Amino acid sequence: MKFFLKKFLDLIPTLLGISLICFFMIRLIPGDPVLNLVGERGVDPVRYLEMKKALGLDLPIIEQFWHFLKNAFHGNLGTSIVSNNSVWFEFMERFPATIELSLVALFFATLIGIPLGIYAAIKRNSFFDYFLMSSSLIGYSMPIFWWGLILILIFSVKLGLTPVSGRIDLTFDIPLFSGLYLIDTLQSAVLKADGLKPFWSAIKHLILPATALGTIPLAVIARMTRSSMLEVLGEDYIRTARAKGMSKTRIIYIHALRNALVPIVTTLALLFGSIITGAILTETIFSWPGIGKWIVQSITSRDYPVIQGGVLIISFIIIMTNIIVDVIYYFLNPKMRN
Amino acid sequence: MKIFFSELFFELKKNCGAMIGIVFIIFSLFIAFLAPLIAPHNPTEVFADALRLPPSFISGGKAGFFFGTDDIGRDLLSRLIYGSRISLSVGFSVVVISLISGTFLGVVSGYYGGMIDRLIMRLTDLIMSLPSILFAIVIVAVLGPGITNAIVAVSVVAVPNFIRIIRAQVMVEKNRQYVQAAKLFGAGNARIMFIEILPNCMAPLIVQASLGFSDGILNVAALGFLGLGAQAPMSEWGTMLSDARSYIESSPWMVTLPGICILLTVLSFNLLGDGLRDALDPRLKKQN
Amino acid sequence: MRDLSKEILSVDALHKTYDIKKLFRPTLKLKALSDINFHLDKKETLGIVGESGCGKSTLAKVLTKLEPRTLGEINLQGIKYDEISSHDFHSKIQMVFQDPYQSLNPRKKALDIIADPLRINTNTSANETRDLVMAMMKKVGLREEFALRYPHHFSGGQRQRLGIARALMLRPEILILDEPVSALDVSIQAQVLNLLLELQEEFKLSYIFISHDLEVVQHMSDRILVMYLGRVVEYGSRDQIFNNPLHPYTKILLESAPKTHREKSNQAITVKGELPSALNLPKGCAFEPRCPFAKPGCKESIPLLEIKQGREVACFEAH
Amino acid sequence: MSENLLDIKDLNIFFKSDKNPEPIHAVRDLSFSLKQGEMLGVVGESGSGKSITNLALMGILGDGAIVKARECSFNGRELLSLKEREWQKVRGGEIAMIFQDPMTALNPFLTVEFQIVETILAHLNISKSEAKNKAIELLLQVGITSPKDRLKSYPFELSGGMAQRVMIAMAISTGPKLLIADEPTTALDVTIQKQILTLIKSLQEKNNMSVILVTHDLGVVSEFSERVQVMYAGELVETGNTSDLIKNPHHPYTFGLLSSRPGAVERLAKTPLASIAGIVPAFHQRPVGCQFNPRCVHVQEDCKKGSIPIERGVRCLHPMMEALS
Repeated sequence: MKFFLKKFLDLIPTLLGISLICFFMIRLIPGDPVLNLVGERGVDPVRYLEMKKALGLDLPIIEQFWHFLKNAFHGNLGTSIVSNNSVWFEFMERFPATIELSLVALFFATLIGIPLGIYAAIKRNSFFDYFLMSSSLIGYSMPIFWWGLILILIFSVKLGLTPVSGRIDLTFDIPLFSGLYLIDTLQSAVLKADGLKPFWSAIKHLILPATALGTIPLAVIARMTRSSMLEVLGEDYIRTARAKGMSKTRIIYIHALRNALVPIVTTLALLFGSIITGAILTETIFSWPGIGKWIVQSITSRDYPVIQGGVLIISFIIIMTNIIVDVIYYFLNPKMRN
Repeated sequence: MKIFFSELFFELKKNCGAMIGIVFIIFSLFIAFLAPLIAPHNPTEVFADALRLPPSFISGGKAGFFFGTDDIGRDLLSRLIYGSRISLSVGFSVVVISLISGTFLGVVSGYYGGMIDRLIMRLTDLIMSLPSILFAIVIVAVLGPGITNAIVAVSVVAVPNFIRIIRAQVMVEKNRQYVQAAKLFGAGNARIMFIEILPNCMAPLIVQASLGFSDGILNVAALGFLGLGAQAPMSEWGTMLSDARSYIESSPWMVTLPGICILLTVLSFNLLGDGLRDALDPRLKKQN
Repeated sequence: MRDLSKEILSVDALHKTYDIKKLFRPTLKLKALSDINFHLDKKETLGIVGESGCGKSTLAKVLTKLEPRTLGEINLQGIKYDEISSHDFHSKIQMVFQDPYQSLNPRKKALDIIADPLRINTNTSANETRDLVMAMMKKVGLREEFALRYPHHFSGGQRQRLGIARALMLRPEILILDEPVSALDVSIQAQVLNLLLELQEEFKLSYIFISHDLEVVQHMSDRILVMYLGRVVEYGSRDQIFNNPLHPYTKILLESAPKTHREKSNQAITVKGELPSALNLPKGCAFEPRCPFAKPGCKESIPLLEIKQGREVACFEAH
Repeated sequence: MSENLLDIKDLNIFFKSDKNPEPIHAVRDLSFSLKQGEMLGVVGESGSGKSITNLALMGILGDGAIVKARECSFNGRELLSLKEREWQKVRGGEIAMIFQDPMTALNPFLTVEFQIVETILAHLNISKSEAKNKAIELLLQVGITSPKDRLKSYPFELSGGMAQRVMIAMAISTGPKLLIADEPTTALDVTIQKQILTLIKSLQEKNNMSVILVTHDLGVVSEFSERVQVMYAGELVETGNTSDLIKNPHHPYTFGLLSSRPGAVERLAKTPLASIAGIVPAFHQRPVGCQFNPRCVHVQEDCKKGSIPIERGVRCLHPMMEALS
């Protein structure tokens, strides 16, 4: 319990810091913030004062920050200049797309990476080990914005197997429940005449971006699993298990694997940050309508409220993920519970 | 120190991957330094009659343009050669900035502990909750896009890695008896931190520096690709990729080549970093 | 018995408490040292024995000012610890550490390891420093050509010699030896012990010799302090402690130590159970829960050191 | 079939290494035997090969090791020709082992119960609940109070002495014929050391179990085992009845080892100790002839060539005759 309290207390300065950065971001932009917000089209003086007041810019700076915090806490992150929608609404509209992409990428990276890493550790210094370690180093070094383009070049342009962009063929009209197309298409398959066709379409659209996004996590997970496993296999208690007459498989799966996976959980938290980075790039390449593409577009269109709100929300999500991972770590490691 | 590096090199020589990495790094340094002599053309020179030519070894290519030309008729090979200058100096700047500040903060944080440590750790938490691209977006939003701002953003994001690694090592080292012995003959805190302890943190620092180099190159290229980093007509590889995107179907070489350059450069630093880790990590040594 | 003119170090009512701070809980007090009193004469060796957790390493740290003390007074040649300048302090009291693999900076050459105390504290010229280092290396039995080597080229015994040389460079009068041979192989231990005896003669050193190895302490010490859980349980001359121990813990300690030559005693006494937590000490005598001779009264209050048969003992039942 | 439980003849252990083309010769021509119910003390400093020998007897040396022997029979079976599956039955079942550092020898992520019960289930044909009851019984037997609570503990919640008791309980849980104790008390305090050694001794007598007690401390051996063998730099240098050997060591190394201990002979305090000059040679710098010859005060020319045979329990051409006094 104390562990969680301490974690929670550590959270406060971080959140405050992020809010400060986002708060000052708009105010540090050279020029008048109101003019920055309305763009360069010019504005009549009455409207200017109205806006200034609406934005709270006439108040002292501390009070402005307080209002900003209060609003942010209530999910009120301002409105987009481009679409006039609330930032929160725009975010929620796009968030499922990013989550679907990231989860699928991470899921496959974990599902493939961990067994590969274990196998390489067991077969240390074998051909397979060398092969896996070299290819994972290449994967780790891969500029994914280029990798995505190469995947498009091969699978879409040359082979014509997959679509170039989007989440699903526009011919399908899918009722949205969760916003995750893989789930929504399955659900609609029961009701609609199209059957599983929309589902396959969603998968076809997803497969390339997920591959591009999953490559680096896959490489990292495979390497981490291998080295963590090797470290554990060198521990004294593995020698004890052998001396007790345990079989090789039992030693690997019961005595070593669990202990080796604990540090990997921590890596997954760090990976989440790089997945967000990756998602921003991947979504740009594949025109995936998620928050990454949304934020990059907002830079081009100088849509400051969107940048501010987007950065705030994404950092918040990353911080929350770290907390969740800490909690998982806490439950995996008996030492922490003591 | 001299012995340290000669032994390190002895260990590295046994590692095939690391040697490949070193050879390629030396090769790219060579190219970067001699770019004006090697490059067949000026990287910004426009050949109006040679738009999007394929490489000379493919049908349709011209002899003067070995890797072909881009959408406004600039020689791709020359642009790639000059691009290595940018990438290597970007990597170098990122490592220098983040290494110096990260090492200092990490040593102080690990050695003193207490409030200073907590303050610095919260700062790293803060930076780590902002992925590099997001941080760059904030900076670009304020200062506008450009290679310098991109380097600043990427360096700041790289600092926590150095802080954490150095801090962890310092916390181990400061409890060793040689530090107590130093205190006993009257060595001051600054001397203990930077003369006694820091040289013993070299191993993880060197590894992280090598990996930081590749991260720096990759991240700045990514920013260039998003239009947040280097701006045209700079021949930065990420920016070149971004320009080439629309021609992926008709002129795939424009996409392929800059990416391969990024991949190879990043890979060679990662190979080196990996080799260094194997050579320096005592735990791995024990298993051998 | 105390001859103040011979005394070089005296420790009065020394306490060391660590505060263990926890969020939303009262701060816990870990009593590492409670009410320690002893003195050290010139050219004498005081042995300090006890098992892990008895506070002997904390005592070494407090005596060398590596850790501040909580209460009590320490006098070095009649001057209070707080009133000695740090320069004077470092040149009067030095320490040899337990682990020869940790106590030498792996990135420094032997020459620099030994020379640094001089370089920091004196204005000795570079040439003179070098000569002094060489002379000291010779004295501790290291060949001159080793001066430019790094610690990992040395064996455990040689490293410990290096550590001794470093400690002696400022010509201290007191040397605190914290388990100086326990990390060494048996055949090497005797070499280092002999060296320490020679050096004590030559430099007129006073030793505080901390060890868990009773045979070694018996061989090296003039007087002995036995510690248990942060308190002194028995304090007397070597012969008093070894030939006629009065405190049950001392008896058991002597009994438990494996010896090659011993008359097999039939009435072997052993302790029950294990060390209690230092955070949760018993109300009475700290040894009571494990003591085979404990009486109900031992639970009630802490026995104080009293002079019995010529030495100090902290036990109600010892006479 | 011999009456000995364990018969080792000319055991040699080599290690392949990256640095040297020649494999390292870690243990040389080691022969010894052990009767059922007997305790054998093995004494040696670091690098003497004593721990490597134990791991070889358990068949758990790493991949780089080559083990050769003329005979290595345990309970009538040749150990070196066992297949992995047969080894697994022997390990933990017939030969059990406890290690130097009990805190790292137990898996930190598994409870005491899990670790003991899995050992029992792997070797004995009983149900899980029976195994649990047996575990409780065993913990009581090794002197752990409130064994039911302890079963739920994780290793880091135990003190060093307690963890070693758990290791012992685990080791004897399958009724092994031989227990190898590799420096079982080096990491522990003297009073706890006494408790643990007494426990091992009583279990040996009660279960008629053979024990190999490895230590660097001749004192430990002299109090607990009838027979002792001294190892130096990969070779057995002297073996015999413990009290005879301690009173009357014939090998100069044993003599040096004994007389360098302050308490070994009556002598005045603060007088110089007899000491052995030099250090144990590193694996790749082993001398020709007697391994001890570079450090020996009685060395003669013939000590520096050929291999020295063991005669009447001593591997020395010029054994010492005078008693230690």
